[in-house]
Amino acid sequence: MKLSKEQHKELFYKMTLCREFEETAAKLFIAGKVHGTAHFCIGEEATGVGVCSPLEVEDYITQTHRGHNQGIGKNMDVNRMMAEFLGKQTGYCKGKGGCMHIADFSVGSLGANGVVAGGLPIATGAALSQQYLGKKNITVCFFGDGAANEGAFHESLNLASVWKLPVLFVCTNNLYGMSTHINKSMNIEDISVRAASYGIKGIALDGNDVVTIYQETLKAKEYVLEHGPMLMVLNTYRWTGHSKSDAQLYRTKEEVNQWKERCPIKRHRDLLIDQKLFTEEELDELKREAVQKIKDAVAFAENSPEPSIDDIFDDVYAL
Amino acid sequence: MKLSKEQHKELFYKMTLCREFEETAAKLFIAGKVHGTAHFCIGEEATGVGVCSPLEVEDYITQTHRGHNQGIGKNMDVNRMMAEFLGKQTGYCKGKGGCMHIADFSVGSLGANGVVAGGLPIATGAALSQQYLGKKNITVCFFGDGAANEGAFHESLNLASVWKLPVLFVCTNNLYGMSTHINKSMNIEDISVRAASYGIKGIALDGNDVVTIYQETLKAKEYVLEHGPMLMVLNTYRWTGHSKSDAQLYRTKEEVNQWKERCPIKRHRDLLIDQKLFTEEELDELKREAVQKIKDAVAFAENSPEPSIDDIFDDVYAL
Amino acid sequence: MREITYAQAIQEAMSEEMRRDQNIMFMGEDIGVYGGAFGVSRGMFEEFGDKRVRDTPITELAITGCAAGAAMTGLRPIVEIMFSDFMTLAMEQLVNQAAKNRFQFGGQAAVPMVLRTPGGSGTGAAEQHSQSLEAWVCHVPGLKVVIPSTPYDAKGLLKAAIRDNNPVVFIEQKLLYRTKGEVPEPGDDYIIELGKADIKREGSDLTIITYGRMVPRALEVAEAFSQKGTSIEVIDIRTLVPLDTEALISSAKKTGRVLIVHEACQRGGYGGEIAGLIADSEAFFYLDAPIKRLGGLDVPIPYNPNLEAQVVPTVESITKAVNELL
Amino acid sequence: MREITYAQAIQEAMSEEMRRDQNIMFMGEDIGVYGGAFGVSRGMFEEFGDKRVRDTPITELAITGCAAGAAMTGLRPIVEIMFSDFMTLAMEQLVNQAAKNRFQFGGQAAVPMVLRTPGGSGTGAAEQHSQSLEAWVCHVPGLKVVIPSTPYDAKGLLKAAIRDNNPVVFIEQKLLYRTKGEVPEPGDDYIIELGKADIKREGSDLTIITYGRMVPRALEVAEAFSQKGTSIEVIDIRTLVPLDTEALISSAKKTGRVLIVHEACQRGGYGGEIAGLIADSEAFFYLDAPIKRLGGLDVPIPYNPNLEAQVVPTVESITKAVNELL
Ligand SMILES: Cc1ncc(C[n+]2csc(CCOP(=O)(O)OP(=O)(O)O)c2C)c(N)n1
Ligand SMILES: Cc1ncc(C[n+]2csc(CCOP(=O)(O)OP(=O)(O)O)c2C)c(N)n1
Ligand SMILES: [Mg+2]
Ligand SMILES: [Mg+2]
Repeated sequence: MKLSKEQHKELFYKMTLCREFEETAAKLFIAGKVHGTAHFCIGEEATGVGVCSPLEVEDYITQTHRGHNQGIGKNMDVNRMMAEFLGKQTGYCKGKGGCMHIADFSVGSLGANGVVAGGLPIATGAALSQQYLGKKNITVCFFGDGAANEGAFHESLNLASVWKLPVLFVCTNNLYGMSTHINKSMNIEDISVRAASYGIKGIALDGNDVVTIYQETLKAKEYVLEHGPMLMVLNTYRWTGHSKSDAQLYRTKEEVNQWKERCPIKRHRDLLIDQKLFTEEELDELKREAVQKIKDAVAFAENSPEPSIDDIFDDVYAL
Repeated sequence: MKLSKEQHKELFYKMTLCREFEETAAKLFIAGKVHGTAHFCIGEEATGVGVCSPLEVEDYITQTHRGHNQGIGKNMDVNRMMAEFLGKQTGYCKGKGGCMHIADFSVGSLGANGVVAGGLPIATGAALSQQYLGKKNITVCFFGDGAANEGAFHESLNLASVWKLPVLFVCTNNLYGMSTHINKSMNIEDISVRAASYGIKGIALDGNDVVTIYQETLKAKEYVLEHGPMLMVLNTYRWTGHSKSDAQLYRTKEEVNQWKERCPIKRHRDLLIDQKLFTEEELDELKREAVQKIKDAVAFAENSPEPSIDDIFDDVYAL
Repeated sequence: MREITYAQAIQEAMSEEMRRDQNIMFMGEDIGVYGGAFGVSRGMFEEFGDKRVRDTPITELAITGCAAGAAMTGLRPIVEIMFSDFMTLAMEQLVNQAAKNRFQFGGQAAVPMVLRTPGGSGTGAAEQHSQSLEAWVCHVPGLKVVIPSTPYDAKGLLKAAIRDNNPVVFIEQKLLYRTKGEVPEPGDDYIIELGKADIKREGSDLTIITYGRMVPRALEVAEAFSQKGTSIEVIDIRTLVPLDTEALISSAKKTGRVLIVHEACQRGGYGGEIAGLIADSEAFFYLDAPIKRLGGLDVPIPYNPNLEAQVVPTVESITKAVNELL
Repeated sequence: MREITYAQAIQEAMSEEMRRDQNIMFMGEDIGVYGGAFGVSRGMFEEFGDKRVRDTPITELAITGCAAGAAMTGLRPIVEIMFSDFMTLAMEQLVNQAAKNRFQFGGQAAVPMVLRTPGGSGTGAAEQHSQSLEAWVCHVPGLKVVIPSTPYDAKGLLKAAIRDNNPVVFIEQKLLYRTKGEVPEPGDDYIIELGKADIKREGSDLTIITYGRMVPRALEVAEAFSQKGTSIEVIDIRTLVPLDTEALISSAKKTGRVLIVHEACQRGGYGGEIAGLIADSEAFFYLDAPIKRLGGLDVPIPYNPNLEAQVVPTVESITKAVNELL
């Protein structure tokens, strides 16, 4: 399937928006405006954006701690994301969750997770609902290479497979779990081989190729609805440290630079221009839009009220 | 490698002893002499006996809840096993553990486990000790088909693989986890394929063929010492219910009967006679010895004192 | 009224609710044809089929999280953990996800699920199959915790738990499964609101606060003391979270003597919470004696039946504790 | 005496013990080159190499059980769980195996391991990275539990924990990692015996019983009250299990007023155990006021820094509680 101009535009814009979101967020950190931590996905934008863009609202996703690209891919509102990042009442979690817990049930995001592999059982359950209720939608479950070593990975893929649940397990393999290279955390090169343990299909893709990811996700959705779960591994890289404080002694500058040359956004941009789908100017204009959108988001967030301690017991229990 | 007459004798005797142990234990149950539960491995004797007999004292094993064959294979004392079964002070656990917790550190058994897959991380740790201390011994970790779906399975095999620990993971696949057939608990036929997820070797053997198991274990020990962990699946069947109370509605009498025809003890007996290694009389005499040994064990156990509540705080903490 | 067992009461509660609401489903290990390790769900697979009554692989973490995920997206799952000791494998999903998702997502999620699991000792199943771990879950905001002591309470409370929009940990008592008690006819729908203690016996001289399997023992002791002219009130808290603090405090004020009894190990048990609440309430000023706690010994549950019976409160040890307070 | 940080004290304790005993090894996620999420183990990988300081995959259950298995077979492992919230993934191995193996094997096993993990809130890491779960492990016979409040205590207690022949859960306080205090020179080997509370400040009018991060707050409050002529005793229990019950009871007898403070959620927190012990001791007869507990609010830890700061006891709320008792 060839992507339409509209679809390409969406991919490019969302990736750019995500990059801008995080670069701005990083500056807010440095400016001392944020308490807490954040995990940036700069360099990995193609994964969440490529997978989530072809989904419908009724398709669910579960996000990771490194999930801004996933949220933006699923059409979350950057104003509310930024407000949550700054801990404001208007944020997605009313300032109570922070960016490790952004969620937007209205667009189908069942939330980011602070626990590595914490989203896998949840996604399995969401897919169980979809199957049980006879919906023709799927759940996409994001997790990292490090998460693939947790027991929750094994149990969730196995359960989903036994029950043929419509869940697409997406492993964003950025080669590291915090500081630990996958060659120290698993004795295999290609994580997708693990699919065989569950008798399901596994594929590995270039995680910086947003177009292929988009196309393969569409196919995967059909596959998963018909046959049950599938494991899709997206091989990519994070450019920045694991979280705000990371001296990155565990990898070389060269390695990082090599991957920077494979920037998913630049790659897509080059493709759009090569194929004459967009002009440089059009893409620059899209970028400006994204920059403005994030500026507005910061303004929105900064002008939003702080949550009040008087509401602290709200939402501990539902009525 | 061909087995010596002595080795054959050991295998035959241990399997017979185990069968006799459990049949006697079942009678003690019916006679109301036992509080609690027990999990019999009748029909599976070749697994634990075949794997443990070629091991040295310094090789460790971790046992399952269905582990009498493993313990007897590793030369545990049936007197103390029986005493533990009856909850006596002379039992392996001073009557505090019961048969889900029999252990004999003096012969290298690090204990049975009441938790499905509970022994896998423990075995990994024992193998870490062996590697760390430069020993030329291995740890054998027993677990069931059901256990292979627990997160502990995944995490332990992965960790052992990454660190190349000398551990042989032995899955006794008796087709059921309690009442649940493996075709309802996993979407694969051959559990040994799961080895590929950890980049390790996996083999599947006829779990009722004690001779092959013995031979393959010897090879596996060498392999594991050189290359790190390996997964050995032994396909077998339990003849009796899961535990003392099991109506067995989940399987047919025919299925059970088919497997009874594949009795591992009878098979070995037939082989010994076919190959003229032993006469019928010699084997009958061995059986009589086993029967007497278990009779003595019951007498030992029944004549042993009950533990006293005054010692209840002993062994909660070590000094 | 007809009498049924505690196990049947639980099965009826699930079945009646499942008939009422198609989105309730039930999953766990060997709960289908086998009927569950304690036979609680016998017959349910036959009635509801394999879509709604699901045998799972042995995978406690996944089924707990799966229930939470399904609960956030339209179902109302009941999950059975075969022994409460195996909650140890499910704590991550129960505590970090199910309990917190509503709060940490700013109210976007509701997680209407029930985790049913049998607790307690007495079956000779030893250390890893006999624990009473309710104190852990009581310490987790976002969870509710119920432990019924009679068939009547079990049915009414389980129905309330299933209808509740929060994750409820419903801890059953193995040794009560076969006990019988009066329960209204099947059609006769009743609910026992979570958060209400029940005075199982009124009294004026001393209050025993307890729950679960210790309730019948406390009643037995109270009955014996009444022969000797001592009037003991027995309060069954039934729901540990939310706790009916008011009921406990007024009873303590009335009798001036409080004994708290539970099977769980005394150190760090929920008895401490109850003692702490009373000691920091106006009841403090009415107390005629120290607040006494009698929990299980701080040892793992041993296998030998004599030992096993003696590491938890017995009629004898409760009697002794009452005497010390009088 | 020289001053070092709480984090350095912990690192020194581990390093000195590892130099002393070759069979001590250390494993955890990102503890090697990275130095641990909080930099506690910085430099240890360089000194001890990858055999003794082992980065692990993200696999909390396996490393906890692996430590237990190694401990039973000749090593003395230290395992780090990056945040105490992730103990939720390791409870099965910690509680059913490590804690019980000695008892359930009739004394055949010893399990000399230390599980180190940082607890508490205050870093803006929200619900799943900020819990204080010590009450859970205190409820498990077979485990010992330590929470130090100063660099001096951290070093001496960790050394004792490493030399102990039982599984010890050693909970560190994130917000104390960068605090400094006097600690003897590296060569100067000292041990603080597990099970001894420390009177961090003597007083006669009221006792604050606390531990961990709340100790400096309690001291600040005590100092402020001393200006106004009220003398507050501050007891740092340091080891929650075994607990120095004697020290608590004698202080309560002396002052007649007790306030228990901890960061963990109040409901089901270890404060209940302490209140229960005092309320059932002879100190009861010396009390001039109810036993007061001040724990964290019964809510998950929120992200917003203002909210986060207010859900745990503060100098203000401790002060208020003291005033209520006086
Ligand atoms: C259960 C658990 N263990 C440890 C952590 C600490 N931690 C946060 S992110 C991370 C690395 C995760 O690696 P991966 O799954 O590859 O995701 P990535 O960060 O690379 O996107 C770790 C160890 C955690 N949050 N949860
Ligand atoms: C963690 C855990 N979950 C559930 C159980 C209850 N249980 C005991 S044995 C068993 C079946 C185990 O199946 P398998 O691993 O195949 O071993 P088998 O009994 O067939 O030998 C179950 C579910 C348990 N003991 N531990
Ligand atoms: Mg990664
Ligand atoms: Mg099996």
